[in-house]
Amino acid sequence: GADTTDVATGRVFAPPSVRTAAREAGVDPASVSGSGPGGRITAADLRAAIDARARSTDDDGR
Amino acid sequence: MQATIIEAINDALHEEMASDDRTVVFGEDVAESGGVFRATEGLLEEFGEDRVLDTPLSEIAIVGAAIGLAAHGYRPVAEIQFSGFLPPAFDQLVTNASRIRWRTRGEITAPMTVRTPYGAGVRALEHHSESLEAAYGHIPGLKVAIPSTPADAKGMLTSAIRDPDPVLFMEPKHVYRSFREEVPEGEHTTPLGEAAVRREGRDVTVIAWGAMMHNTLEALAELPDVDAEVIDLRSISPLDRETVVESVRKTGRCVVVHEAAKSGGFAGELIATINDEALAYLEAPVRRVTGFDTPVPLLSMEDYYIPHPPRIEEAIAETVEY
Amino acid sequence: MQATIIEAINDALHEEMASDDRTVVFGEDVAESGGVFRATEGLLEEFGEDRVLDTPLSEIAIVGAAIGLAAHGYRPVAEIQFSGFLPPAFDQLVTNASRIRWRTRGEITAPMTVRTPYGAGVRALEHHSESLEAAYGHIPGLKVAIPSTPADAKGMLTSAIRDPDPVLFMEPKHVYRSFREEVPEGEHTTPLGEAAVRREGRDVTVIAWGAMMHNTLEALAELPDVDAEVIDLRSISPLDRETVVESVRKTGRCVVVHEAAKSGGFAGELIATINDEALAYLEAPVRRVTGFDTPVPLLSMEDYYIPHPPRIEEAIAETVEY
Amino acid sequence: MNEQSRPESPGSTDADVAAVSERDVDVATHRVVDADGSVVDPEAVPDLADDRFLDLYRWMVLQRTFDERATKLQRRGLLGTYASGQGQEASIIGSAFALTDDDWIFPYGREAGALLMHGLSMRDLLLYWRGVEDASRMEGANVFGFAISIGSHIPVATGKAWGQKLDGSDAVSFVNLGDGATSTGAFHEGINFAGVLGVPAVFFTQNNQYAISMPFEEQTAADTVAQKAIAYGMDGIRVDGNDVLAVYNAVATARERALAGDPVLVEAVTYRRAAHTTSDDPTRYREDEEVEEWERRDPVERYRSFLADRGLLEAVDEEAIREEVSELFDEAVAAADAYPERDVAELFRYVHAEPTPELERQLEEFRDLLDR
Amino acid sequence: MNEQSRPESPGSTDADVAAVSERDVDVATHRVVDADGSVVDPEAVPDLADDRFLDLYRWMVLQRTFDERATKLQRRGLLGTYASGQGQEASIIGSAFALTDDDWIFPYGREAGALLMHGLSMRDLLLYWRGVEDASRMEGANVFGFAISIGSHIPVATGKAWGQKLDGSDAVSFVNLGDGATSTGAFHEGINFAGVLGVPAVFFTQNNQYAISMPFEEQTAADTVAQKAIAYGMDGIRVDGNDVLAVYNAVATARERALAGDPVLVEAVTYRRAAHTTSDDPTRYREDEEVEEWERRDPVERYRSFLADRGLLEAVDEEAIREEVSELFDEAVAAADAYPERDVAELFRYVHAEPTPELERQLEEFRDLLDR
Ligand SMILES: Cc1ncc(C[n+]2csc(CCOP(=O)(O)OP(=O)(O)O)c2C)c(N)n1
Ligand SMILES: Cc1ncc(C[n+]2csc(CCOP(=O)(O)OP(=O)(O)O)c2C)c(N)n1
Ligand SMILES: [Mg+2]
Ligand SMILES: [Mg+2]
Ligand SMILES: [Mg+2]
Repeated sequence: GADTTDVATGRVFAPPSVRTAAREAGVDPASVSGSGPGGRITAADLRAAIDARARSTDDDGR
Repeated sequence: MQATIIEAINDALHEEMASDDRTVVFGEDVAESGGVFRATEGLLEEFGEDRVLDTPLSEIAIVGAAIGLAAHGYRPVAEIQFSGFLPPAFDQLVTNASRIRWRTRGEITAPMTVRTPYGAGVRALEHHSESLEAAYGHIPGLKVAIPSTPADAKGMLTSAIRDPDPVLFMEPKHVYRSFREEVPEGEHTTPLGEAAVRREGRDVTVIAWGAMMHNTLEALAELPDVDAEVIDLRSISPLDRETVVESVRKTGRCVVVHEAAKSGGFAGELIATINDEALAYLEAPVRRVTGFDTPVPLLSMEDYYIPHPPRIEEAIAETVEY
Repeated sequence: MQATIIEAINDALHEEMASDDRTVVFGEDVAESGGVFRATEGLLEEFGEDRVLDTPLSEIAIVGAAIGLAAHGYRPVAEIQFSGFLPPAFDQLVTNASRIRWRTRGEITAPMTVRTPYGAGVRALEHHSESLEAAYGHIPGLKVAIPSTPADAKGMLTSAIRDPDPVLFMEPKHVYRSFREEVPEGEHTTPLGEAAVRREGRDVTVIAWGAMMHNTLEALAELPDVDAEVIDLRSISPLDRETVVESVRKTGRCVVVHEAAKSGGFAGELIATINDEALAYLEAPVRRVTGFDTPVPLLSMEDYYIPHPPRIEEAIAETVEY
Repeated sequence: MNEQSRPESPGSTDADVAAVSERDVDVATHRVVDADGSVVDPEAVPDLADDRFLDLYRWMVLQRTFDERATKLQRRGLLGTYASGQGQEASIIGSAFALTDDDWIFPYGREAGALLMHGLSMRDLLLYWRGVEDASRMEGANVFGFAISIGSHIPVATGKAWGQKLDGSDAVSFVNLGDGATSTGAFHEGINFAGVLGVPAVFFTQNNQYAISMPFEEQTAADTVAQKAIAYGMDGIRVDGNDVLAVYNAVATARERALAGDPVLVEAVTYRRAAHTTSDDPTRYREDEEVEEWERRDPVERYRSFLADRGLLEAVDEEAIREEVSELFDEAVAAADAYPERDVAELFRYVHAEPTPELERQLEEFRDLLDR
Repeated sequence: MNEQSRPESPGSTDADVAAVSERDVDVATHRVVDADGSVVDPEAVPDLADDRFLDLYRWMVLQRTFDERATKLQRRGLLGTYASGQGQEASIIGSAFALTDDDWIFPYGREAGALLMHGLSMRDLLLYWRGVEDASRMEGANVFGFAISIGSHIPVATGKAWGQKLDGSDAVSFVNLGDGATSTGAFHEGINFAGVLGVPAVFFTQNNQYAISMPFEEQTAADTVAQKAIAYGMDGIRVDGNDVLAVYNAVATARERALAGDPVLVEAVTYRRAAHTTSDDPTRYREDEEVEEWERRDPVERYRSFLADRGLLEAVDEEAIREEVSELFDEAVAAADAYPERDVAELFRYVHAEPTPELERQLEEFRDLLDR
């Protein structure tokens, strides 16, 4: 499987649905670290990133 | 009534011959002997030799004459004994049948049906097992329909015969007799160009047609935890993009199963369609489970070639887990 | 030397005829008159009538005899005058040429080349403008090659003639004479099965072949800000998946351009390949710019049909901006 | 079996094994008017009124004039590739004159006069050669589309004739084809099937001696096209294709037999004097002498001699006919010029009876782009 | 042109237009031994040594025995679909006996004895009918693959013969085909081209009266296959296909002419006594009486009469031949049973000379799955 090979340098590796969700959430997928096979960003990774951002904006807001 | 696919086809032919006397059935061995698969059994006796004819061994002439006869106002239903013997008539499909309406701006049309058993699994000789629906489906103006159930076989064949344009009707011979199912008596039509959702589900969309529908269902039986949506494509052309797209938007995952070789196979068009209109919903690559990029082997290796349930099962499982 | 595509083809034929006396050229009007497009000009004079032959108007026999002659150890290079007249010989490709090696376990092979001009744009009559590479590319065992430049035309045709297996060599007749380019003198081969990256870029991958390469480059000339990577596919079968995948993994965006009808066209296989191995890199749906799902029209509407640069331009721009 | 029982090789025999071959077959060529213009067989002159004899002439001149004008129009870039019937006027006109408007004509390209005779408008014929799809409606005439893919129409015509037979109609399918077409698989399968079915079809081969550059002698090892009928258990009629009355007789006869259930293969021996099409250069593959030789056998001239013999020549004003045709041609060009440009939607229509959603989408997207 | 000048319809003529037809052709059927077993023409008896006459008999019995055994094997589920040559032994064996091992044989299915005679092993023949690809190597014999797609091999054989001609070799391409195959476009194009090229090809039609259920009379309106040669300017030889010596003569003659540059179409008139294949039920489409009628014309019996006449019958021990063949058959079955199962990799080999990365990937993935 190609998905197990290395991510091309500088490219984000995420299924279209995750990309879409990131776009909708205003998250730059490049800032999310992937935990899936080959470094793929999973839906969970994105959710975590969104949560983290929410937490940090909360922090900032406080 | 309960009927197999082949019985349903025979029933549809009887019904249409009776309901429209412009319907003419011909092909190699269809009259006197009732067809090598018995699809046309009893027609000669019932409708006579003007309307049920054995032809010379001439695929070009069978398809070509069907075009002319249709253009003249009849409703020819030609049989090509095995789809492996349709390639000699490829030119008649490309050059004449598919474009006669277009070329003449609707003045001359070809409301004809070419029936042909296709696919592997019946331990036949070379060239008896091919699936070239992707090549035929690429010809603008030619409809390509493939039933997978007895009821659809009857309904879709009836619609094909009544269709104002040429329809290539590919019959999954491997499952001609493998099961019986309730088939409506009397007139029964099923619209062409519409896929059927055989089973609703949320985890993954599985698309198949013809005999592969059954291998797919077998595979799913081994995956009780997977809530699959199963689409019986039924129509290669025109393609029911809407049903496919809607389903994949819902499930985000998809597996396409076909018997034909992978490269250039019809899964490509389906994946392109998903790419066009459901890409953003995809949670995993669409998996293809197909025949290999080899000729269909003779019977000793035939089972290797056909996408068997374990291959399908693995692809579904991996797609769901992706 | 500077040469057009047609001159390069003629040169390749001269070279191969001279270097291997098993090479035999035949087809309709190829000898006495030098071919309707002049591809075979001068061959009869130089190599004599045993090796350069006009045939009857018999596409089945041309392709069929090429198979037998190749099986006997010759290197037939058959011409089908226009690819619209290849369908009568479809069966010979499917049933014999493509599988003779496989069937006989390598005992009998068919190192033959079928050359045929394809595609629209030359104001020709009906059936003279079709592009059916997707159908031919779906036949396991048959190589399908399409050059887009003079140097490739020479190199790939030479490789096709030398190839141990059958090659369908489709020539983009629309650009036969539209430009000259440096072509290596003497022996020159270009491996089959390899795409060429015509231009490197990071924004988007544009894949095309044949005459559409040129429409693509025209379109890109209007988009100076787009850093496009341009792939000349060159080989429909075998498909160079690696080059395609590598590029799309880099750019994340892709446009496929072909002249053939959209549904069932070869873009489907490319998109499926991208789906298989580069889906997770996609930033936008892959766009197809193709012929429409209609017959290729007669000359008065021909220009509508062919993907013209503005259509390609729009698709590239939208893909980059997606 | 043991090695020894294998045959000594090769087998040989002294037996006199009889074979059948074309040498056993005498293929006569039907002729009414000799190459020098004299009537060969007065009995064979068709029983037509004088007017009709003159009409035949008018149509031949029309065919010739149309071909000349169309070729010129093409040279001026006002027509696409054009295929002329020059030299074949007797074949084209003589055959068409034996048909009725109810018959179906399957043309393959050079039969301008035949189609105009049976109801097609000159404008539409020009539009066809301008690549306007609408022309293929063949409005007003029982004409199938031009069979540009050589031979491909033959089995279709068999099917059409089958329909005519099933209907019990008294019309035939009249199939034009060239000598090149006789080598196609479609020819073989279509005609064999017609023979089996016994349908009212006439397969009319204009053997104009060439298929582009391929001379008939190399198209097949058979001496004639007509003898190929034997392969189908059919009648084959060979006729001098430059003798319009002979062609008329041959086709009238064939038509009657076809209606009686015996399809016929007719070979009209003629010559293509013009280039294959306007894109062809025949000097690459044939000698001027040959062309000149056939010029001397000109079908129009020959028929003039017949008319003269018959005392009908005074009634002919060739210049007037040419002028009349030219005027019609001018009008047709004007009408063709005035033909409104087709909207892009036309490209997407008629693929199927009902447009598919996909086709509608393709049209809509394309229109959007064009509108920009 | 004005309405008036259009033709009165339909054209009619009193002229007597001559036609050529099969009625003009006398197609003789070559015969050496009459249906009742007596020699028709002593001159025509091939000049073979007594041993050779006996060998011919052995091969006929082999063909018959092989067909019987193979059919039984199929019934027991130990063979795929099988196509028997029962009734056609004289055609199959008589023709093969006139060939050399250097000739190339294009079989279409029923020619077991011919292939075995020219070097194929019985094991491989059985393996073929078991659907094992390796058998199609046709090891030890100049045999092309079986032409399962009817007629498709004919143009290929023309190409092969073309190669033989270019080589200047003294071998021919010997093409087996059935009466059904004569209706295919491939037959027409392949044979016409062979005629034009003048290649050393013999087109040997076993007219066994049926194409599955289609009787020859409805396959074509032509009375014979041999007369179709006229369409190609070729010699056509018609021979009693149940007369092994006549077939031998015919093929030996045809072979010589073919080598001299004149390909020949041979028609052997015979009968398929068995079902079309083991999946066919011929009682659906033909009468027992007809089959019985042809049983009375049994080729093996007829040849026995000849041998008896010739005083050679004592030298024949039919039981012994049958037993010998049966033993060979048993051994072949055992060898076929012992043939190792093909690894899945075989499916992916030989698609091209070199495997493509895609094929390697497909094999690898599949192997992974199978290994699980
Ligand atoms: C199937 C097919 N093959 C090749 C061609 C290209 N082509 C166009 S016309 C022609 C020659 C036709 O010769 P013939 O049938 O004798 O008709 P003619 O042009 O002489 O009237 C050829 C080879 C074609 N149109 N169709
Ligand atoms: C092109 C093609 N069409 C149809 C078939 C199905 N089929 C197999 S054998 C056969 C009849 C062949 O008849 P014939 O050529 O007379 O040979 P026979 O079987 O009588 O020996 C048919 C129709 C086929 N194999 N190939
Ligand atoms: Mg011609
Ligand atoms: Mg037969
Ligand atoms: Mg007859």
